[in-house]
Amino acid sequence: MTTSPTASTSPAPGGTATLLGHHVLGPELPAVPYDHPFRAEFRGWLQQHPLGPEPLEQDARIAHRRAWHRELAADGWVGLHWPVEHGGRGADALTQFMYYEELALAGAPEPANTPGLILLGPTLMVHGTEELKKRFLPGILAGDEAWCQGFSEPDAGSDLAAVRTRAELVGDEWVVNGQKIWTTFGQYADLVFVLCRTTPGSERHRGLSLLVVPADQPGVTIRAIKQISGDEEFCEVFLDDARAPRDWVVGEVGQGWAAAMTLFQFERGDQGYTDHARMLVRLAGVERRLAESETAGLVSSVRAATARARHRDLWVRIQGLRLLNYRGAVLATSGEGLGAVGSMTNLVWGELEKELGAAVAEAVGACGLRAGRHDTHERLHTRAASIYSGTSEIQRNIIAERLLGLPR
Amino acid sequence: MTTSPTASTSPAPGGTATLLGHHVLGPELPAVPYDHPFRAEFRGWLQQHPLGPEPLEQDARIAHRRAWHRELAADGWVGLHWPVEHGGRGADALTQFMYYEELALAGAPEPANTPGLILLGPTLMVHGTEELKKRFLPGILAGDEAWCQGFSEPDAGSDLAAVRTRAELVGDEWVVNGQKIWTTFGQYADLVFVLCRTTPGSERHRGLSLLVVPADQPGVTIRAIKQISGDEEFCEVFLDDARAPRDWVVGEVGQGWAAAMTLFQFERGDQGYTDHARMLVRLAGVERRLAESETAGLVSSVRAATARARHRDLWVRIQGLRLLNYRGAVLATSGEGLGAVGSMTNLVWGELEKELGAAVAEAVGACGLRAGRHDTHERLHTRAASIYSGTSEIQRNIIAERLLGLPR
Amino acid sequence: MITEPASARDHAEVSALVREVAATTFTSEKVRAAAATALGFDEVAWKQLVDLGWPSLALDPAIGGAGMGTFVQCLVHRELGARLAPSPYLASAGLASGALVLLGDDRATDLLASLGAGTRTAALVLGHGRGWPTDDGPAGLTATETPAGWIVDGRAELVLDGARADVLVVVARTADAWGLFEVDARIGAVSRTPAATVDATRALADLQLTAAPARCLRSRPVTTDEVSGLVDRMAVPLAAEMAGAAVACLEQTLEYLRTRHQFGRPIGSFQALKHRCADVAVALTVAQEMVFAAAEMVDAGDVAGLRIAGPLLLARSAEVFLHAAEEAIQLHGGVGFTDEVDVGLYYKRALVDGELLAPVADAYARLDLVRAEGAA
Amino acid sequence: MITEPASARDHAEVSALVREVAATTFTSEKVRAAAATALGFDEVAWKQLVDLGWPSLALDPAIGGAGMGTFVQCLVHRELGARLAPSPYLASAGLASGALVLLGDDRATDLLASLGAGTRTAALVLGHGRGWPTDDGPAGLTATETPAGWIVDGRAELVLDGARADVLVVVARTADAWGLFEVDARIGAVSRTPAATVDATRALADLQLTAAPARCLRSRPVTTDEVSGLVDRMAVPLAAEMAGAAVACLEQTLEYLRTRHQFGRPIGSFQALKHRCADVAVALTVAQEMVFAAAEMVDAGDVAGLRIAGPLLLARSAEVFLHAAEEAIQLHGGVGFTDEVDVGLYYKRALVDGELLAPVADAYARLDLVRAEGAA
Repeated sequence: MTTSPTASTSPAPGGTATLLGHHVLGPELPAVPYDHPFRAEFRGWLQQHPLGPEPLEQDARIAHRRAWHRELAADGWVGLHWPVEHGGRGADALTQFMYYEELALAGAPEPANTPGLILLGPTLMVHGTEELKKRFLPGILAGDEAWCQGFSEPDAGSDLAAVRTRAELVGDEWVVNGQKIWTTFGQYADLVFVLCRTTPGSERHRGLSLLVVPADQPGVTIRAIKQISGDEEFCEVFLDDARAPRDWVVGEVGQGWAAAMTLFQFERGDQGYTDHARMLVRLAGVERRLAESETAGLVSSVRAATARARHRDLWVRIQGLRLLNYRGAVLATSGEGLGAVGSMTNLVWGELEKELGAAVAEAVGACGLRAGRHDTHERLHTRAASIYSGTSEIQRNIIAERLLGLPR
Repeated sequence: MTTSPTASTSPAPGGTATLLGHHVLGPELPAVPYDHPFRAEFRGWLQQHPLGPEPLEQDARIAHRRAWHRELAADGWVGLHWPVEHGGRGADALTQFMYYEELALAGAPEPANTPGLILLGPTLMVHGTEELKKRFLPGILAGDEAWCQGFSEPDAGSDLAAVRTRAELVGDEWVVNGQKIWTTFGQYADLVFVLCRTTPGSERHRGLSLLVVPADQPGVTIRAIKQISGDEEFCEVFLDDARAPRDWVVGEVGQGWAAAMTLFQFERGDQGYTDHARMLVRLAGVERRLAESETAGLVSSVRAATARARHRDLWVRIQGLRLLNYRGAVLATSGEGLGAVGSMTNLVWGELEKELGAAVAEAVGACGLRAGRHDTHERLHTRAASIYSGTSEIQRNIIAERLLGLPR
Repeated sequence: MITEPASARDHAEVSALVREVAATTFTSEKVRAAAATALGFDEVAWKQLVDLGWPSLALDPAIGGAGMGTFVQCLVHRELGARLAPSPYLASAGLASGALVLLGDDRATDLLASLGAGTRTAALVLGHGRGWPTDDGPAGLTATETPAGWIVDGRAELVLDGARADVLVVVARTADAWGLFEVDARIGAVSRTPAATVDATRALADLQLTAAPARCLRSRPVTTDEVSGLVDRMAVPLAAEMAGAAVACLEQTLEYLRTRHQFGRPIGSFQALKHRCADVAVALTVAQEMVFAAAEMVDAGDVAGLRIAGPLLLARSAEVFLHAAEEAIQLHGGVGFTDEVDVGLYYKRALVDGELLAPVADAYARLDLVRAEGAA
Repeated sequence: MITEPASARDHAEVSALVREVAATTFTSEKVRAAAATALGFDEVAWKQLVDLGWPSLALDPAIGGAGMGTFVQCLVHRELGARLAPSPYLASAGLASGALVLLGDDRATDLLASLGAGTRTAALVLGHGRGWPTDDGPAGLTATETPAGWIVDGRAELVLDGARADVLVVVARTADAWGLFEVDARIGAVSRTPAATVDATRALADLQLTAAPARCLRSRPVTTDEVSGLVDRMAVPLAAEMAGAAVACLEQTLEYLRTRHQFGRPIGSFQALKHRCADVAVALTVAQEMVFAAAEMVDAGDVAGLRIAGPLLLARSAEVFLHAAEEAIQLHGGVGFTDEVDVGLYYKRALVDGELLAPVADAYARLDLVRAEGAA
C-alpha cells in the first residue's frame, strides 16, 4: 500500500508542541490581534501540553478528547466564557474567538462534552434553578459528566416543533415516553436533555418542557446509527417510561420552547468561533500534502493545478466565514444576538465542510479511496455537515424569510 | 481605441466563402456523417454564396437576414422540412440537423422569418384550412411576408393560459382587443398570430382561438421594448379594435390552445437543431480571439488560462446539447415527439448561451466593455436567453413535474 | 420516469429484460451481503449472468458470442451499475474482453472465448497506470522476452478484480513499445493484496509481479497510441456503469421526495428541491447519451471519434455520478448520511469509479490535448 | 432587510444620513439623465456632496478634512455605488486623494486640500496599467526629468474620469523606480478621448500624454511595492461601491419578488427563487464585511493585512456584484433584460467595475502570490 502522511498535525506527547503561525489564519483582525496577551498566555500553555494524534477509531477518539478536556480543565482552560461564579473566567466572545483559533493552531481537538459546555450549561445559567446549576455545572466543566441532546424526532426532521415525546408527572418523577434521533454521541452520555410535551393535547411550540433525564436507567435505550463513514456519531434514543426527578426541568414547566430557543442561540453563537480556524489549519495541511503527492507522482500536475484552484476558492470562502464569526463575536461582546447571521454562518460552514473534506481525500489521489485512513474518513464524515445542524435548505429558508422578508 | 477582430467569421461578398471544417462540431455522429451527400451539396452552394459580416445596428441586421433568406429561398434552401406540396423538400429532421450545422459552419445567419417558417407555417399545415395554407405558405417560404407571435401578455408572464386578449365576431370580421408582449421583431412583421379568448367568460385553456391579424392597420400598435443591449428585439403589441377576417383562424374556433401547443412543439423541435452548431462556431472564434488577446497583452496569461478552462467547460456542455439535439432529430425522424426533452434542451441552451456571450466579451479583456462592438453587444444580448423562450425556472418546473413525477 | 437514452430505444426489450434480471439478482440486501464476503461477489449471481450469456453479448458468434455489439453490452453495464452489482462483469466482460478484442490477435481467441463462456474471469492490468500513457512516461509493469518466454515484472495498484480474477490481461512496457500479455493470476510470481477501499462493491487489489511467466497475446507490438485507444475504449463500459448508477441514485431520491412528508407536504413539492433534481436529471440524460453515442462509435470502429468521446464521457459520467450521489445524500436529509439507506453506497461507488481509469482532471487534460491536435 | 455590515454599527447614524442623501440625490431618473450628458455627471449633485464635505471626510483636519477615516468614507462609497451615482467622487475623493495620502509628501498637500474642498477634481492614472505592477513589467506611462522639470509620456486606457477631471494624478515609471506626479488635464499635451462603454454611469477615457509637463508630488522615488500597496488601497473604495451596488440590486429584486404575482402567488414565495436570493444575500454580506474589515486596515495603516485583503476583496466584490446583477435580471423575468427597470444598469456597472482596477483572475493570481510569500 502506498503510504502518505496521515491527517494529524499533532506531535507525539512528551516534548513541546509546535504551534502553527498566525499567518495561517489570514490577515490580522483589529479586535483580536495576533500579539494579544491572551493568545500569548494560552499558546504558552499549549506549547507545554503536546498531545498525540487523534485515533481514527471512534471510541478511542472520544476517549482522547475527554482526556484532553480534563487536561485543559485542570488548568482552567475549559469554559472560559462561563461566569467566574460557575468556574469560568467570564471571558468575552472575542477572547473565546482567540481561544478557539489558538486551539486550532495547536492542532488540538475542541474540548469534549460540547453539548454540556456550549449548550446545556449556558442554558441552565439562564433558565435553571440554583439547585440544578449546583448539581450539574461543575461536572460539565470538569468533563466528569457527559451530556447529549434529545431534540429531533424521527417523523419531525427539520420541523422541531412537531415534538411528540411526552412526559407525565407521576408522584415525584416525570415519566417520559417517546423517541429521539440524531443525538450526537448519545452512547457516551450520562445525561440527556429532552424536549418533550408535558401538557397533554398541546400543539406546536406550546406545552413543551426541557427535562434532564439520566441516561443510565432501564427506560432509556440508546442505539447508535451507523453512518456512511462507519462512524456512529448519532444515536436514536428510545424513552420507555424513562424517569427524571420532578425538579429536573430547565425553565418553567410548559416553557420548554423558550429554553430550547435560548439553547439554539448558544449553538450558533459559540461553535462558529472555532470552525474557520480549524478549517484553515486543515486546508494548510491539504496544501502541504498535495505538494507531497505531486512530488511522489500520486497526482498528475494537471490534477494538482485543478486542486490548487479549488483550495484557493476554499481559502477565500473560509476567510468569509472567519469574518462572519468575527463579527458575531464583536456583536456578542456588545451584548447583541446574532439573528439570522447564525443561519448564514451555519450555511457557509456546512457547505465548506463538505468541500474541504473532499479536498483532504483528493489531495492524495487514488490513495484517498483506501479504507482506514484519516483523509478517506474525513471525506465521508463531512458529508453530514450540511444536514445535521439544520440542513442547508432550512438555513436558506430562514435567511430568505426572516432576513430578506420574502413571503412564506 | 485598441482594436481587436470583430465577431463575424464571414468573408466579404464576391469571392468564395470559407467554410469551417467539421472538426469544429466534435465527433462524428452516425446518422449525420460528415461525408453525407447532403452536406456536400449544401456546402457547395454555400461556398458559392459568400455573405458579408452581419451589421451591428438592428434594422440593418434584419435587412441583412432577410436578404440572406431570399438568397437561400431563390435556390430552394429554405424550409427544407416543409412538404414538397408546400414548396419544401420534405426533408427529415436529420437532414434539417445537417442543414443547420452547415449553415453555422459557413458563418451564415439563420433564415429570417423564423416565426413563420418554423412556427406558424407548420402549424398551419396541421390545423389550417386549405385557403389559409394557399394564402400564407408561399409568402413565408419566399420571405415576402414576415410574421410575429402574439402569445404572452403583460400580467401573465410565464403563465400562458392566463390570456386576456379577447376577440369578438362582428359581421365578417374578428374585432380584437388586448395587449401582447415579448413579441420578437414585431416591428418588422406583416402579420401577427394572436392567441385570444373568443368565448366570453371562458377560463384558462378553454375558449381560446389562434387568429391571424394583419399588422398594418389602425387597430394594431407595435411598440418596441428597449433592451439592456440597446436592441429592440421584443415588442409590445396593442390591439385596439384590430380587425381580422372571419376565416383567418388557425384550427377550430375555441380550439386555440391545441393549435398553440402544436406550435410550441415545433418551437422546441426545430430551433434546437441549429443552436449547438452556431455555439460551437462562436466558441471556436472565442478560442482564437483569446489567443490573439494574450499575444497582444490585452489579457494576462493567468486570465487566459482561467478563460481556457471555462471554454473547455462550455465546449463540453455544448457537446451535450448537440447530443440532445441529435437525439431529438432521430426521434423526430421516426415520428416521435420530444416530450420533456424539449425543456431540457431549452434549459441547457439558455444557460449556455449566457455564458458563451460572456466568454465572447471577456476574450478581449477590458475591450469587451467598449460600446459599438459585436462582442460587447453579444454579452448583453444573450442575458435574455434564459428568460424569453420560457425561463430556466419554468423549464426546471416542467422537468421536475412532468418528467420526474414530483408533486406540484 | 427519467428519460431513457433515446439511442437505446431500439433495444427497449433487451433493456427491460436486463433491468428486471438485475433488479431481482442484485437487491440491496444481496449486494450488501455479497460485498461483505471474502472475494466480494455473489458466485450464484455470476453463474446466472453467465447462463444468460451476458459475458459474451458483444463477442463474435464465431467464438460463441451473441454478436450484439458493445451498445447492447452497455445496457447490461448500465443496469449492473444501477444496482451496484458486486460482480466480475465489468472487469472480465467489459475491460479484459474489450482489451482482447481491440488489441489481441488470434492468439487471444481462446482466452476471449473462455471469458465469454464464463469459465474463467480476468482482470485488466494497465502497465502505465491510470490515465492515458505517453511515450516517455513511467511504466509500472515491464515485459521482457527471455529464452524461456516472456516474463512480466512490476507493480500495479488498485486493480479492479485483481485479487479474484483467474487471469490477468496485462499491458506492459516492452523494450521498444508495449505488449499485451496473459498472466495466470494464481501463481506464486503474482502477489495479490486485496485493497480495502470505501466501496466494498468493487473489489480492488494491489498486485506485485515478479518475473511472472506471461503469454504474449499479439505478435505485433502495441503502440502508445493503441494503448491510449484502449483507455478510450475502456471508458465506455465504465461510464455506462456510472451513468446507470447515477440514474438509480436519482430515482431513489425521487421516490423519497415523493413519499416523505414534512411541514404537511411531500418534500418533493418544495420547488428548490425540484429544481435541483431537474438539474441532475438533465446532466445525467446528457451523460447517458454520451455513453451510448460512444458505444455506437465502438461498434462502428470509429477510433477517431472515441479519442474525443472517451475522455469526454469518462469525465462527465464521473462528475454527474458524483453530483447525483452528493445531491441524493443531501436531499435525503438525516437518513442520507446513514448506512440505513443506499445512497451512501452510491456515493462511495462514485468515488471509486471516478479514480478507476483516470481522475476527472486527467481526463479533461487528455481531452484538451486531443482537441488541440484536431484543431491543429 | 439585508444585513448591514456589523462593523458599520457604530456609524449607523452617518450611514443612515448618507443613504438618505444618496437616495434623493441619485434617483433612477436623475442618474439616467446625468449619465446621458456630455461629461456624464450631475454638477448640481456634485456641488451638494462638496457642500456636505464628503470629499474630505477621510482627510486630516489640518488640511480641512473631517478626519473620520476611510471607514466612514466607505459608507459614502457604498451608498453612491448603491445608486449608481454618476459622480466624480470615486475618482477624485476615493482614488486620487487616497493615492496622495498614501504616497504623496508635503508637496501633495495643496492638491489634496483642493480635492477635499472640491475646488478641483482629479483622476488617478496608473502608469503600469491594470492589476499589480512588477519590477520588469511594461509601463504605459514614463516620467523623465528635464532641465525644465518633469515630463510624462505615454498612453493609458479606460481611465476613470480621465476626460472630465481637472487634474491627473499620475503614477509613472522613472529611470530607476516610479514617481507620483500632478499633470494639468486641460493642456494640449494631454489628449483625452471619452471612451463609450456599456456603463454610461462611469465616465472612462483614453489618455495620450505627449511630453506633458508634470509636477512631482513626492521627493523620494516610489517603489514597485508601494505601487502595489496603492492598488491594494484603491481596491477598498471601489469594492465598497461594488458591495453597495450589489446590495441595491438584491433589494430591488426582493421588492419585485414580494409584489409581482404569478400563478396566483407572489413569486417571492417560490422556494427555488428564495434559495437563490439567500445565496446572494450570504455572499454579499460576506463581501461587505471584507470591505469594511479592509477599511479598518487602511485606517490602522496595516499594509501587510491589505496586501492580502486588497486582491481578496476586489475579486470577491466583483464576483458577488456580477452574480447579484445576473440573478437580478433572471429573477425579474421578462422585464429584467429590458431597459425599463434598473437591474440592467447594475449589470453593466458590474462589468465595468470588474475591469477598472484589475480583472478577477488577475486579483486571484495576486492573492496566490502574496499568500505564497506569507507561507514561505
